[in-house]
Amino acid sequence: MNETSPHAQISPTPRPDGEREKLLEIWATPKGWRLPTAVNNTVIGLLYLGAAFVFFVLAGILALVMRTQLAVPDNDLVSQDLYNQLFTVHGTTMMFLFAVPAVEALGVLLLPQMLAARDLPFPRLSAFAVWAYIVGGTVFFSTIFYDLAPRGGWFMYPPMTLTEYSPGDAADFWLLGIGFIEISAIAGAIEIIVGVLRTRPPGMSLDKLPIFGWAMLIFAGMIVVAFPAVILATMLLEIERAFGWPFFSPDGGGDPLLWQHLFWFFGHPEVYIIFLPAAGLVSMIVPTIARAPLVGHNLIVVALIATGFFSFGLWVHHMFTTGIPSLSLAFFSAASMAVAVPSGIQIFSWIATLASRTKKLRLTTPALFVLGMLFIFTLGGLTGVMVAMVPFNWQAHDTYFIVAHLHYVLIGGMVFPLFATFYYWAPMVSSRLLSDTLGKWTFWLMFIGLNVAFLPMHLAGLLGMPRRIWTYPDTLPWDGYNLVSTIGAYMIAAGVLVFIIDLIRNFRIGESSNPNPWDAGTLEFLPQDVYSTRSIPKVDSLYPLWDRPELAEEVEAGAHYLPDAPTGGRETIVTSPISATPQYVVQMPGPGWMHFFAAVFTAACFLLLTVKVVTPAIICGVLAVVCCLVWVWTIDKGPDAGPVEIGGGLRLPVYVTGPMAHGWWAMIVLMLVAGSLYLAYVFSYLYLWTSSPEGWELGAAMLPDAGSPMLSAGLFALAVALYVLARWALPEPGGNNLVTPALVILGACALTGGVVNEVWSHWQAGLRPTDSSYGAMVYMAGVLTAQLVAVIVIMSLFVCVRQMAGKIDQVRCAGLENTSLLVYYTFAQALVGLLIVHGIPHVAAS
Amino acid sequence: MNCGRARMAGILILAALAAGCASEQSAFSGEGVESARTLMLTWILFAGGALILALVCGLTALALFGGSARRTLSSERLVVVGGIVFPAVVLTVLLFYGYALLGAGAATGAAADSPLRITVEGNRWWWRVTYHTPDGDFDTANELRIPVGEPVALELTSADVIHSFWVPAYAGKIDMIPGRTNTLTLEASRPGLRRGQCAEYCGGPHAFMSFYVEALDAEAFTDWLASERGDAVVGDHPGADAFRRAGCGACHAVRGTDASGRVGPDLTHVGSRHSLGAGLLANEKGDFRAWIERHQELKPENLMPEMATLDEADIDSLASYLAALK
Amino acid sequence: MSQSDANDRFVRRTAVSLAPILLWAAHFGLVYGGAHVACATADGAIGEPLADMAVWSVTGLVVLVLVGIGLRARSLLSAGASSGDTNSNDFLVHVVHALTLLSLLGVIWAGAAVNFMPTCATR
Amino acid sequence: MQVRFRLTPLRLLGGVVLLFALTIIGALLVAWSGVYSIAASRGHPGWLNDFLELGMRRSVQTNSALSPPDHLDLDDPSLVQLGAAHFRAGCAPCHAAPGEPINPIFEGMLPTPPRLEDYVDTWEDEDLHWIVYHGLQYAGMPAWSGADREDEVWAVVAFLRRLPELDREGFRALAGRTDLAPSSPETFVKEGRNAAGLTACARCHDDAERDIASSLAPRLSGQSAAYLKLTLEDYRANRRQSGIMEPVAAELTDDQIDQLADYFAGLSPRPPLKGDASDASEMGRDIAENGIPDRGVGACMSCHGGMAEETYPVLAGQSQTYLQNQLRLFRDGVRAETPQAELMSAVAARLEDSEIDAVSAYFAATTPVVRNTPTADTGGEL
Repeated sequence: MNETSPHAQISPTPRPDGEREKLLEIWATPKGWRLPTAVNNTVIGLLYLGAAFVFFVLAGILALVMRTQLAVPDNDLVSQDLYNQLFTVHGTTMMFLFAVPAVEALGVLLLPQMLAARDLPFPRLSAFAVWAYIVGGTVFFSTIFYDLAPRGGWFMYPPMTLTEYSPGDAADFWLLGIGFIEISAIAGAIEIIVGVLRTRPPGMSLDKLPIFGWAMLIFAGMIVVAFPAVILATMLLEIERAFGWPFFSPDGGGDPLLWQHLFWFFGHPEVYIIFLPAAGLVSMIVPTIARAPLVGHNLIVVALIATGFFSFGLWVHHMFTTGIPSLSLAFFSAASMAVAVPSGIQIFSWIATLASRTKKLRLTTPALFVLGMLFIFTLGGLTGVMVAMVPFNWQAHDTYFIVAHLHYVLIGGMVFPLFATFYYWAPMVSSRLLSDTLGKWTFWLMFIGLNVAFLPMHLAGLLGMPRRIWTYPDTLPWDGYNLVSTIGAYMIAAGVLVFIIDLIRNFRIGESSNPNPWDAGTLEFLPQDVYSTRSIPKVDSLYPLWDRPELAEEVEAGAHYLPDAPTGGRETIVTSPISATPQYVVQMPGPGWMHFFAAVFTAACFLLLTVKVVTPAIICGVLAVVCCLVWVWTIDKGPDAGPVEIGGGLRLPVYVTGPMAHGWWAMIVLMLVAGSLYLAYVFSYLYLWTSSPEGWELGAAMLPDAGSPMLSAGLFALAVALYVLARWALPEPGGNNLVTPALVILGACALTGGVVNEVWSHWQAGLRPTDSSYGAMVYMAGVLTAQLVAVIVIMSLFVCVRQMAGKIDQVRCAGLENTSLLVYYTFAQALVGLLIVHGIPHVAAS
Repeated sequence: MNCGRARMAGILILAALAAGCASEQSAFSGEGVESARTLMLTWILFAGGALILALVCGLTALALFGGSARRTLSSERLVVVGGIVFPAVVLTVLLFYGYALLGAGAATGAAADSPLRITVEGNRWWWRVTYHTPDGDFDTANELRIPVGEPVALELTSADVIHSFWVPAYAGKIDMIPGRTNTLTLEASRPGLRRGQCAEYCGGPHAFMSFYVEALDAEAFTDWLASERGDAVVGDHPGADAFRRAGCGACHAVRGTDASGRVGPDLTHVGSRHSLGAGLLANEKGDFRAWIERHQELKPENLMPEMATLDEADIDSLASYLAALK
Repeated sequence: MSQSDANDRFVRRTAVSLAPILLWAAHFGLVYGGAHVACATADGAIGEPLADMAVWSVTGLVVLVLVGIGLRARSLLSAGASSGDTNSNDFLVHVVHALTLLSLLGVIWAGAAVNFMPTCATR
Repeated sequence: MQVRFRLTPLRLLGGVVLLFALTIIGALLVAWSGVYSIAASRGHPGWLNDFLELGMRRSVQTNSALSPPDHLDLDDPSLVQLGAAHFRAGCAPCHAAPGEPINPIFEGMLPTPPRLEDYVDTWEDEDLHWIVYHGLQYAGMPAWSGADREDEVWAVVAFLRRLPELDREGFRALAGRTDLAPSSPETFVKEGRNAAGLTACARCHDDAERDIASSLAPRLSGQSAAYLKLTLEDYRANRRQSGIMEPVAAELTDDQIDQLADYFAGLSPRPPLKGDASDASEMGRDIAENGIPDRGVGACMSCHGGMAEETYPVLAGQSQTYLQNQLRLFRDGVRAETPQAELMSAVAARLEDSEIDAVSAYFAATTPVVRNTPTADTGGEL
């Protein structure tokens, strides 16, 4: 035991016998047919990553089919209709089923290890998200085999995707399938935000947070803002398809461009959502290659934050050719330039770090992939600046130039770092390293293949070859370029194949005998087992393993925080969000079936709705809710143990409520999601107003009297008061009363009444959602509030039952507290809604 | 078509690669006022981009393999200079150049006061072209003819889904969106025949939605305009009867006959066009035959119904009639 | 220890740290939204000079505020902070400075566009 | 030594599985041995009858879900009339017409086709529709012979609803408009008589004397012989679907088809059933004359005005109901098998309900032009 550091020993060693065995038992992974019940982040993360990789391979095969079709002119290997399905499914799968899930999976897999937390704060939530994604994704992808796949492109522009031009269920598969996968991405994002901010090891203040933690934090924050926009868009389009509310068709005052605005408000940040975590990974690997700290660490953090924000100012750069006034285009051109700067910061930081190395350079496979990424991403970034130039964009847009650009950016920015990750972090989950020889084969095949495949596309595009054409005549000079591209595509495929062979030969799930083969400096290379690290270290630098070489040994000996399981169950330390001061010990749920069934039923509900089998869909929906309720019934354990000792003389409570609680934080993030969704709605409302003001002028005459919105507002306010009172009226621990349930039920009724009154008053006034985009927007406000109210009603009933079961009281009140938070939010949203719906038409009419 | 355009071949290696056979549908040909402006920008971007890529590669190589020289790169100064100062300067210059180009484009757009207005309406999957002349409007399809050296205001719209109008040789693309009218000012610098294609995926046979733009000398253009405005010029062709009996007039118009349908392309002078089926086939009698007999096979999902009711003789006389509609 | 101290005054310190880039976002939203509304609703040319002026003044104002935040970052971040976590504070000050610089670029680039082209003209 | 048996869940499950297996084996043994006689003459034991009846009823009720479309009124006389005509030809042989006995041959079936007067009231509309359209297994009840023509079946349902209140004369009046002259004893002796009178066109269509009996049937007068011939051939060859016309056409020879076509082509077109063109909406006229260019609908008159191919029918003067129905069939892809129908369904697919209504009303109110000079007086002699 090394005693040089003042706080080397936090817990006394040697540890009592049987402590490690107890930890192993508590955190044991379910085996065999119980595997779906597993919630450990390593298991779930690996499953998540594996599923994403399978989708990558599948979508890649579709790409090969397309490349083969395009290899020669006038080819008819695949039919026009199949080709249209192929590129739709290829794009959708790569974006929604591979890229986002893969980076989210890396977050689930790597973050807790980097933070030396035992697990993510909501293990079952991530397990739910993963299963929902696997079931939903598989069904969506399989549509390609049944000729049921959507044909609208991954961007699904209306009017082409309205029922008039896309009859049948294919487009609905996209809308419901993808809307549902987005929801699972959001669940993951909530998990990651709370995980990064609240489950860092003691002492890891924000300035010591590894770059990947930053990247994931910003990634998740971007999901919270961006995904709701596309969720709203898919809702609107599905409602228009199913019920004919005219949001997008110009006949009823809708605007096809509204879809593009919403879609790209999500779609452009999406690229950075994919890129940031990958860049974070590179920033973790580069210092290890150089055996030197990252040069300009703080600037990289700033670069990540700035990218996160600037990327929201780019969406119109996918719409430069839609005829928007030049000045507006110029703003987006400016933001597109601005986002190039942070990328530059990162690239030069990596170069500087490589230059500052102290030891001999070893070009291992991860290093090669990182260097390959540096080249490819720089090239893709430069063509990105080119397409940000509006006049150039007018030529390049929707041509193979863009196909080349986006594949450089996404493959360079995401796939290469991902492969570097596979090789670099393999020892964390595999008992063997992957082969460096095969790895180099993989790299060179992919690197050369990528350039062979995509470099010629730049020229083909400017020579006039548009995207998404299934064949081309031999009179145009595109054949040579396309043949070369196809050869390149097969080289990439060969590279991936070599990697798969490497996986089969060498990948063995299990603990590695050498946890830190690269001599890396961060916590995920501490010795690991199912419980993560044996004890949770106190951190006081960015590269603790470099600065204190004895740390691994200490941690493994249990000399740091939480070497045991004081509450007897799964737990980890919650720390404060900035300076990482330990706050409490959170008890976490273990394996269970309910999140799995909930995921399966949720997926089934969405997919059955897609094929319009309504009754079974509703049954599945109800079952999904029931499973969720059963699942959360046992989670809020209350203060069943007093404050516990975690080492270093620290005694922490095991239960808190209010702003310190991690559940409270998750609820706040969920409200941010709801807020983003509503903001997207407000934008849509104002946008359609400016695009077809006639509807609004007519609408003013059909508004109900002012008394009606006042009544609704009053009911909402009453609900807030009732929920506040309900919190007040809670019994002392062990007690039981009927006042709280009564107040809560009344509150839920008041909310329901408020929504019903608002919708009914418009109906009474003669307004119909199918009349015009105005009517559709008015009712949409009701829909958005009603869905929140529905959730509140379910949560309220749940709270009542728990209260009557004696599981909610003055101290143990997280359930009611979270419901109340949602009530307050709903009140605010509903008020804004009333103000807009009843105010704007008057402005429009005057 | 027209492979001898080696004008740019000398400019850059890249150009040689791209323009070795400057196609009829290439952004490298720059034969319009706007496309020439953009082509200049393109070369600047390519050159600048290549330089920066070389710089980054060079620095990386230095960082990896440069002995002690690499030490100069190892400080945060490199990050600040390379990552902030350098892009700030370069991008400011580039951005303002882009603004200037945008401003110039907006100025031409506003100034275009041509007596000739042309409406192009995207249809699944062909182009309805309407000339608005002082002597009245007339329709044609899948083809534009414009006078050289004169700005022509195009009004672009769509009848169904979103399409995009793109003739790279003359100008960048602009979308055709239902419910909106976008304008594009086109000015060709010299005579020539150039191909254009729908650039926004519009479902089904999106790949087969092309068209031709022919820039004509002023005189040739006036002549063409006069003849194109006129009625069909085949007299008592036997195919005319087949055309009537098969009900073609329900969808197609042939001015000067009682066929006045507006569903499909106007066929008044179809025989004189450069292509058939929106850039799909050449325009010989055999192509007409092929189209009538096999159009669903040649251009799957196109909206013309299968004409299986026609017999061999009808098809033959129809084809020769249509080819004769000059 | 109050709840907000326990949470490291998270909301306040985050808000200050992100203020520069939030200002960029606000500026961006204002100029884009303003230009859109001006062009979608203005009947005649009256809207255009007004919109130009608005873009100019908003840009000027935001630049001033940004410079102010950049200069006073440390005091804004430490005001009322009881935490002795100086490492975090130094770090956050660094973040504010760098973000201010980037946001300034973004704001000036966007604002400058008005000089080069008419407000509502398309190509 | 006493062995006490304890019932555990596992043993219970095992027992159930065993019982199940034994039942199946037993059933197989009975079938294989052939001891059970399936003679129709034996009839079913009462309990089996009840069991089969229950199964049949529940099966029909569970599977039937199609309620009459909004545009149909089951009390519509045209619907009843058409149903009656088909009933006489297609159903009465087994089920007997009102006031007539069931033919003893069919009475010997097991189950015996029920008399329907009392029986129909025990079923809902959608059940009757389901039975007539899908038929019943092991009961001799055939499925509808016009694939996908679920629309036609509503006519039979409409008639069945009227059936209980009909007597012999009432039914004959409804179904037997063509009172065929009684055959001479001589012909009767040699050739017998087709009791069903299956091929009597005039039960539904118009002839020289009378107009159509049901507005769901087309007027044949004024169509070209080429069109009529093509149509009958299409029905006969099962290229065009109809549970009513296919059985009729199946009995025709080439010669008969030619003669029929010439006969109807020779009849002078009749004036509109109601109103004239000025009553029809502007929308209908516009669609007929100009189409709906924005949505890819050509002008109807280009093909159906009497100037185009002879194989294209003339629409003027047809009943609105008939035209609406056919346009819906085209639009929904039910009628798309022949080249002509394929052409038409591509166009009709782009029509909305209101447009179908308007353009049908327009043609129904338009006086037909004489497309061909009526051929010499072959009419009336078959």
